[in-house]
Amino acid sequence: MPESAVRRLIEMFEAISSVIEAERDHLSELDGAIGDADHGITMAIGFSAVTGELARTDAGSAGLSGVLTAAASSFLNAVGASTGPLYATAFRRAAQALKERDTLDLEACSLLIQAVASGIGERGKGQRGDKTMLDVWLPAADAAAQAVAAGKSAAAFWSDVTAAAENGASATRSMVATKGRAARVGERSLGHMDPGAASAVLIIRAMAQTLRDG
Amino acid sequence: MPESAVRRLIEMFEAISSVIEAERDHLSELDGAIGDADHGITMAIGFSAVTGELARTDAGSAGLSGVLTAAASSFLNAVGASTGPLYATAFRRAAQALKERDTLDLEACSLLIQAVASGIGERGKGQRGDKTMLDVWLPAADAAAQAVAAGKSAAAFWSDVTAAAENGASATRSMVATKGRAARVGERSLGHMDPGAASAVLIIRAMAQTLRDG
Amino acid sequence: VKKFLNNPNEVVEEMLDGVVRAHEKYLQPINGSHRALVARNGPRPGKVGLVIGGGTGHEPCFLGYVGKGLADAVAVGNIFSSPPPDPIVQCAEAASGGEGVLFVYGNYAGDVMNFEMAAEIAEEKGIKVKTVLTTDDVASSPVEDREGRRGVAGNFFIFKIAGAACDRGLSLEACEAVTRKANLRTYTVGVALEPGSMPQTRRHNFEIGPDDMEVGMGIHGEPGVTRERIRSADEITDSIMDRIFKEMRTAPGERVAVLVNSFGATPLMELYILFRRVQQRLAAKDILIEANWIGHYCTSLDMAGASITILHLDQELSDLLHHPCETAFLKVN
Amino acid sequence: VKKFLNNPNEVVEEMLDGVVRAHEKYLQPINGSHRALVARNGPRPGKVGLVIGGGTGHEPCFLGYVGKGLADAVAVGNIFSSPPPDPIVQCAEAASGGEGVLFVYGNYAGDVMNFEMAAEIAEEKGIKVKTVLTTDDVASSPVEDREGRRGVAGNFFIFKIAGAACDRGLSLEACEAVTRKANLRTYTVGVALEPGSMPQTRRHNFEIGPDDMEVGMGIHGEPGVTRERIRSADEITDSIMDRIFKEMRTAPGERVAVLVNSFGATPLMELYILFRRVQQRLAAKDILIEANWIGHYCTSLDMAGASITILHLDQELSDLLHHPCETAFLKVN
Ligand SMILES: Nc1ncnc2c1ncn2[C@@H]1O[C@H](COP(=O)(O)OP(=O)(O)O)[C@@H](O)[C@H]1O
Ligand SMILES: Nc1ncnc2c1ncn2[C@@H]1O[C@H](COP(=O)(O)OP(=O)(O)O)[C@@H](O)[C@H]1O
Ligand SMILES: [Mg+2]
Ligand SMILES: [Mg+2]
Ligand SMILES: [Mg+2]
Ligand SMILES: [Mg+2]
Repeated sequence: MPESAVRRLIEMFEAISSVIEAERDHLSELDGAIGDADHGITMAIGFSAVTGELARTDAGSAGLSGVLTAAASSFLNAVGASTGPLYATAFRRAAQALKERDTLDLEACSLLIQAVASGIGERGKGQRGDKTMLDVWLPAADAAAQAVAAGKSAAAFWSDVTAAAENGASATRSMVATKGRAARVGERSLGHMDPGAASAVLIIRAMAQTLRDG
Repeated sequence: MPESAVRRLIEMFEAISSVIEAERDHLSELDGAIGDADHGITMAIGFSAVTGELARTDAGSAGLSGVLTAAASSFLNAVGASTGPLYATAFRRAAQALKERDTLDLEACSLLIQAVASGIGERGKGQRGDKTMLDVWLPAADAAAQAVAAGKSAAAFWSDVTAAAENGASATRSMVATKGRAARVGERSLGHMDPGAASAVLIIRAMAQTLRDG
Repeated sequence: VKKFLNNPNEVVEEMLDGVVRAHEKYLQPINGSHRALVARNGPRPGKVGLVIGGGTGHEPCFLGYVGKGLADAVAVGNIFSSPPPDPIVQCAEAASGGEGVLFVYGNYAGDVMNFEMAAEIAEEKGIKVKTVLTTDDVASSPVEDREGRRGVAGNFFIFKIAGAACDRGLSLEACEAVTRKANLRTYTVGVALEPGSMPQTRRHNFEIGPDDMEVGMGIHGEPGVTRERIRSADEITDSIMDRIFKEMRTAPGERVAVLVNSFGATPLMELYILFRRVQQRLAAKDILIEANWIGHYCTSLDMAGASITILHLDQELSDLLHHPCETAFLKVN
Repeated sequence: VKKFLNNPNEVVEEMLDGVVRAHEKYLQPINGSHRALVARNGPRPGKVGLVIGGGTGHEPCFLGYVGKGLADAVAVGNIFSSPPPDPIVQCAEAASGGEGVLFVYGNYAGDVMNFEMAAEIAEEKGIKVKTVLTTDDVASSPVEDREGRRGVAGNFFIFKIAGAACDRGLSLEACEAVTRKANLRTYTVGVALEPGSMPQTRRHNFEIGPDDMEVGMGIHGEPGVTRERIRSADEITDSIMDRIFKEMRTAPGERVAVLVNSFGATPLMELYILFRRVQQRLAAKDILIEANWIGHYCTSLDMAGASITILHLDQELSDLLHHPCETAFLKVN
């Protein structure tokens, strides 16, 4: 059922967009403490552009890869900022990873998450412990790979991935930022959760909710 | 004792300066409600310039009229604003009125107050009921003239003058401003005491306090 | 309210010390006083001298408009207070080139009294003085009382026209006449969102409720004429433009100059949003904006708010508006 | 926090609509987009093109510096957000005169990623691109990490030098080299007294205690490097100048240019008080201020605060600084 997988992916982006919109001010507040207070605004603009673009996309002909490519460029063009190149690269890598696929089984979901993580890492030249969204995406990608290797159920897969993401975000509280704007605040970033990590958790939760029932 | 009358006049300006300084913020607040919030600042600057100038004045050679002339020009040059020309003209008229005098008996005090009132009226082209400092100075001048005509004691003279001044200031609350900045506020000036009226009362009280015991 | 200050009572002196150092290219103290400043390249024999002035707290008004082609001298008062006659007289003497001196300043009781005293003294010294009071604040008085209105940000245009007329060598009477015309064709309405505060008190000069705005605001933090619920930028601009259109008699195809002015704390971003609507409203009447200025031109300390000024041009005013000038805050070439 | 706004989500579009209408004399949209603007009288064959850009909320940065003799094109992002690669590429194409294009922008992760992606695409299209990141914010990183610093109000000087070099017909390499030198000789420190607020939230972006100030403030409302008790204007200026003198190697008799910049809500009055002390400190070291700018040049929405920038001149930089330019917010002639 390739077309329904594509629809599911579009629904995923809609779910992401609505949770980000709902948490917009909270994310901006997190950014206000250690950055420039725009993260919620930026992410909301980006995912609203993505869903707007996908609403015009023909689910039949696009394919998973086509949807992710469209998401990448609409997010980037609406947003710029740090998150634009990071998530645009992430979605482009995901489009490549799913090029040959037409279902969103757990293996595909795992590849998707891993591609996002490696795309962000590549574009931002970051690593774990930098106090960024990578501190969510990297552990989530590891958890996904392990869950697939262990042959876990969809429910277990998503609960592992979500737990890893949440733990990762919490851990950013005790990190000193070294990337992005928060790096200039130095040790004063201690105690604050990274806003990009917080939004990454929201994204992963929305993914779990829409992709869980494969 | 001409020299002691001159000293008394200088003390009067010192007393005025210190009460205005003490009430500076209050006067500015009154002005803030219906004007531009600077009346306390302006009056404080003006009388501090006057006392600074008078401290350099030789009480022996200046005479009452010389002191008032010096007060007029130092007030004007330090202040500008509305109050500068008004009080400078007032003190110049007072200097003329006291030109032939060397004591501050009640008659001289009455002339002084009347000259101030007419100087302000002349310069500002105002009248009673305009909701300005004239609503204090004009009734005070009338009270002074009547008290002298009735042969009242110094204590009665000053208590009449002060009461007339205070009543005049209170009455400005129920007037609609027609002169100065407050005029633009129109009926919204209702209920607020005019700042120039309030400072005029302070001046008259300081005069009473220093000149009462002749 | 926090400010960059040393001794709050010295704020005007210290500011002027900075001004004189910063802008020595354009202006210099008269007889060593910072309260009377003359353009380095302004007054010349045979030219009418232009003297402007007023209180401080409106920067870059008034001292930013002194220089070649604009004002020849500026008298500087305390915050929101007219300068006394003395520095005004000094300005008149420094600006005089033998053809008389034009005084242009905002219509406030204090300024009128001080400038009139100064004019008398200058006349006694043999300098012919003519005066134009600026009265562009539409909201400050009904149209029947046009001469009773305040002068606000429209000063910017009126000074510019007066300076150009003087620089072109017009007679004192001609300079006065065209300046008077510019004033009559200049319309301003201001809106304040938050009060400013005096350096000496560092408290708000008045209060505006959290959902309110003050319409018809002057440039001294004086309360405006009405207090209204805050509305959208376009609605505010519409009500300002409606007031202006009620008085300004323009025909389709005519031209105006526009000034969108911040009172201090309001940033350019918002001014552009206001300008956008001003342009739409004028375009709908087929009125062309020949020139515009958007920014901090006549402020009221750190008040949040803005004013919109329209100068209704004719050929003469347009020529004079484009006449070159070179001052610290306005360069036209 | 009250603002002049319509739809808070449309604030950038509406502002740009106003900008394009107001400044059509200087700039025009590329392919109809308001996110990529080209100077009307900028790019020409044989000249290196100068492309600048960044987020909005800093007005008049960056779009106010587009015009003859300064930047050829500007890419415009959302508030405090780098523009995406697309408009930057459009700017590169519009600015290109066949001799290559110079990108100059502030050193922020977002800007770096987007401009680098754009540079790759432009190179693929056959346009040679060189990049200079501005890093003038002394307080943002220790001197050993000079390249890690942010670019702040010093942009003003660095753009000016780059624009003059391009306008004089220097090669791409020579333009890059002198711009890099200008950046290395530009030193800025900012202090915030009150936070700004986003139009979308209309709440303070962060908080500063009633007796505190934030030293080393950037231009995005990011918290600075230290929070200190507020002090007098002279003490604040002294500590800024001390930081700058620690790095700037000037000899007596040398010359500098000075920028005292408001972050938004701080009025000119206070800037002059800061300038006064800057001039005193420089004079004490026998350093001459060859040129100065005081006002709103690189803001952070409506934040209260100011920055001081010193450009340490040499003969080449001085020549280029005085090279004529004509833009909406900077005219040199
Ligand atoms: N180099 C990087 N690698 C990964 N994530 C990054 C990097 N730089 C910044 N980020 C993430 O971006 C988030 C900030 O995004 P946002 O506020 O939207 O952009 P900006 O920093 O341009 O204002 C940070 O919280 C962090 O998680
Ligand atoms: N024409 C006038 N005649 C008499 N008093 C006046 C006149 N105009 C103004 N005033 C007085 O001046 C006061 C305001 O003085 P001040 O605030 O010092 O000057 P400014 O109005 O220039 O700010 C008013 O409260 C009023 O009493
Ligand atoms: Mg951010
Ligand atoms: Mg007043
Ligand atoms: Mg006043
Ligand atoms: Mg940002």
